[in-house]
This record gives sequence, structure tokens and C-alpha cells, in this order.
Amino acid sequence: MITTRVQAEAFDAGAEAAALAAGRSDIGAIVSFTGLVRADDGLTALTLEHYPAMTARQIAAIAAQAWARWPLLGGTVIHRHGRLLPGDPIVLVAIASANRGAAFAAAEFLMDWLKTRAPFWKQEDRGDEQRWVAAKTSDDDAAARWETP
Amino acid sequence: MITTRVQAEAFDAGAEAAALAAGRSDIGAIVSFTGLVRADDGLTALTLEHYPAMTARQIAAIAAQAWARWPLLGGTVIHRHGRLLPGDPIVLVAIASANRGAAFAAAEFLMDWLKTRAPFWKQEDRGDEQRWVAAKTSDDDAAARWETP
Amino acid sequence: MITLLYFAWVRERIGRDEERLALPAGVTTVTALLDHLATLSPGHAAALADRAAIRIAIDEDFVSSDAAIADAREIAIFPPVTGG
Amino acid sequence: MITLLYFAWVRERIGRDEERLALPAGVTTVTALLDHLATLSPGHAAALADRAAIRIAIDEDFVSSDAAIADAREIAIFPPVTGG
Repeated sequence: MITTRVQAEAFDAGAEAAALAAGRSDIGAIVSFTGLVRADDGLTALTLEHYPAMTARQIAAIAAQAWARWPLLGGTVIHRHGRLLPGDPIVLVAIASANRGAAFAAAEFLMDWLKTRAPFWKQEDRGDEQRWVAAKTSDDDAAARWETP
Repeated sequence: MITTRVQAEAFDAGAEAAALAAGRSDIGAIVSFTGLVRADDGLTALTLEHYPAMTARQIAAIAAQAWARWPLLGGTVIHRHGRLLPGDPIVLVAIASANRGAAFAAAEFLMDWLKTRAPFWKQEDRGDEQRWVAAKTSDDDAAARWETP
Repeated sequence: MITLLYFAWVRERIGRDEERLALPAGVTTVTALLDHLATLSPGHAAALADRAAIRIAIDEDFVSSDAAIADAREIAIFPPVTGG
Repeated sequence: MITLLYFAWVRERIGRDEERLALPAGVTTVTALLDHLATLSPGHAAALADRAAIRIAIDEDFVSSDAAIADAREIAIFPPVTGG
């Protein structure tokens, strides 16, 4: 199954991915995606607001969808909220499967979904200036490719 | 640049991926792929033979190709040779980029290439029985999708 | 009575993250709800002025603006999401 | 003189991983080379019997069976690769 967590705390991406395969010999592929805070254009901090009940429920639902869609052997999705600094990890999607195709596809699917459907909102700090991040059409396009059968 | 290594020793996938972002704040995405030995059908060991001079040269060349093709900020490719046991890691491709699309694409491209063009040959042990692994058409198909412009 | 939740700049413009309201009888769709809310204060009006930038969830599921709010317990109003 | 390298079951069937040979004058392509090698021993013949299963690299680059071997220093002969 795919474990999902929403937390303020940092995570250890390598340890999370390694844990998926620990003690098993049926896993042939682990794909891990880590999203990090970039210091673009003088960004000094990023604050992630979210809708906790909906976030938890929707991430679990999309994880179940990925589980049904690809032959996976395990997975972990972690999304942070709260105030983060440049270089900090924001999100982790780690997927284990027998073969690489399913692991890559499920990881990309989950990331595209998290970008466009998970109720998080990013506010950027640049010194004293704060600005809400606008949604990107490119993210909608990326998510839409999973809708076609 | 993308660092490439061919080695008998194990590697720490998490540490390799984390090292790509260490001390930087321009990286927004790290995609890491780890291939592991599966104990399929009673497999007890896997021995990877390779053509050392060609392997080193060809992996470096394909890494340079990935570097030219996508806007990447760093990467590490490690392929092991020698005798491995079920659960052991075989191959790592870790790619850092500003955005996830390039990181996912470059990691998949490199894996597809390693499967079909890197001069490695796998021999499987099942107890006393040894068998060379046959190449898979599905791997050729996966690699071919990168040829179309 | 219905619970309304506001997030991100919708929350900031309205000046609160939650309120409980009894809705007028005619307010049966999301669009009608937004029209009604926009009359409550200048903050509400400012938050809801650009409807193209408003997203809605009813009881933790995304809905479109013509959705009925019949049995809704909790309605959340927010900008397009930017997680991941 | 040219260096030949053999890998995987090609190596096993031939019974060695490397040999140095002087090629007859008429052997100028990969196909002609494989035909020639197949005459050297029953092991060579067995290794090279199924040409569809044979891959070639000249000086560490993959080549097709009609490639010229004119200035080749090192020619490697092996089954389709199975790394990754």
C-alpha cells in the first residue's frame, strides 16, 4: 500500500525510499521524487497553507487510485506544510514496483496530482514582501495527460 | 554535470541523491531511480559481466547527451558489476533539476538507455543452475521512444 | 447552518478563516452562495470579485460552480491550489 | 593484428575472453569476420551460429554487421546487452 503523511517536520527522502525495499526481494525498482524550495528571484521563505482534513482524505484517495492503476509493491507520499526555507524538502513521492515503468508512471502521476489537486497554497517571502503563488497552466496540462485512457 | 561510476561496491542511493542538492538552493526537483535484484522464480544470485572500457565511455557519452537535452542541474549514475544477491541495488540514476519534468524525463531516458545500450550482461543463479538473461523487446521499445524528435 | 472555510488570499481578504452562517432559502448552488457571500462585507466582495480565480470544495471534495449545496456541512472557498 | 573480445555466452562458448588474430585479406566487414571466426573451432562455430543474437562493437562503439573493420584496433562480440 501507499502510506501518506502531511506534516510540518522535515523528512529523510533516502531513508523513506530505502524503507520500501527493506527485507524484501520482490522489488526491482524504486523511483523517488523530492521537491525542494528554490531561492528563485531572491525568495527567502515559503509558507505552505493547507486544508488539513481535505488534504489527508484526498491524498489517500489519489494514492489508492495509483495503487489500483499500476502494479505497485509499496509507496510513501509525504507533503509538508508550514514555513520552509530555500533548500528545504517540501514533498516526497517514493514508489516501489517490480519494474521501472510502473514506478516512474505512478510517481509522476502522484506528483502531477499533488500539484493540481491537493489543497495546498504556497506563499513566498522575499524579504518583507509576501506573495501568493499563482497556479501554473503547465501543471494543469501535466495532470490532464492522466485523464486520457 | 552528471557523474558516472561503474563499480563492484554497493552504493547509498539516498546519500547520492541528497548530495546533489547539498548546499544549493536552485534545485527544485530530484528524481532518483534505484534498480534492485529480484528473487524471481527462485533466483539466488545475479552476476553482472561488463566491458569496462566501453561501459565507462558509453555511460559518460549518454550522460552528456542527457545533459544537453534537458535543463539539468546535476546527476549521478552508478552501475554495479560482479556478483549480487536478491535485494541488492544494481543501478542508480539520480537527477537534479529546477523542475520535475526535466528530472523525470532525464532519469527515464538514462535508465532506458542503460537497459538497452550499456554493455552489461546478467547471469542468473538458481541454486546450481546458471542462465544468461535474454534481452527484452519491451526495453528496446522503451529506449526507442527517445529517438523520435 | 453551514460552516465556511477560507484559505490563502481568500482568507486574507475576508479577514477570517472560518464562519458559520444560516443561508437564505434561495441559496441552493455554489454560484448563488458566492453571490450571497459577496454582499456580507467589502472584504467578502474583494475576495470573491474574480470568480475565475475561485475554487470550491463541499465536504472535502472539489465541486464546480453549478453544484448544489443541499446537504453540505462544510464549504471551503480558496484560490487554485499550488502544492507539490 | 586485431584484438577480439568476447562476453557472456559468446565468451563461454568460445572458451576464452580475448584473442589476437591476423585476419585474412578478404575479411573487411563484420559479417566476413564472423564467417571467418566460425571456422576457427567448434566453440567459435557454436558461439556464432545464431547471428541474430550477436552484437558487435568496434573500438567501443556499437556497429552493424555490414560495418567495415578497416582500422579497427579492438572488436568485441557479445549477446544483446541486459544491464540496468
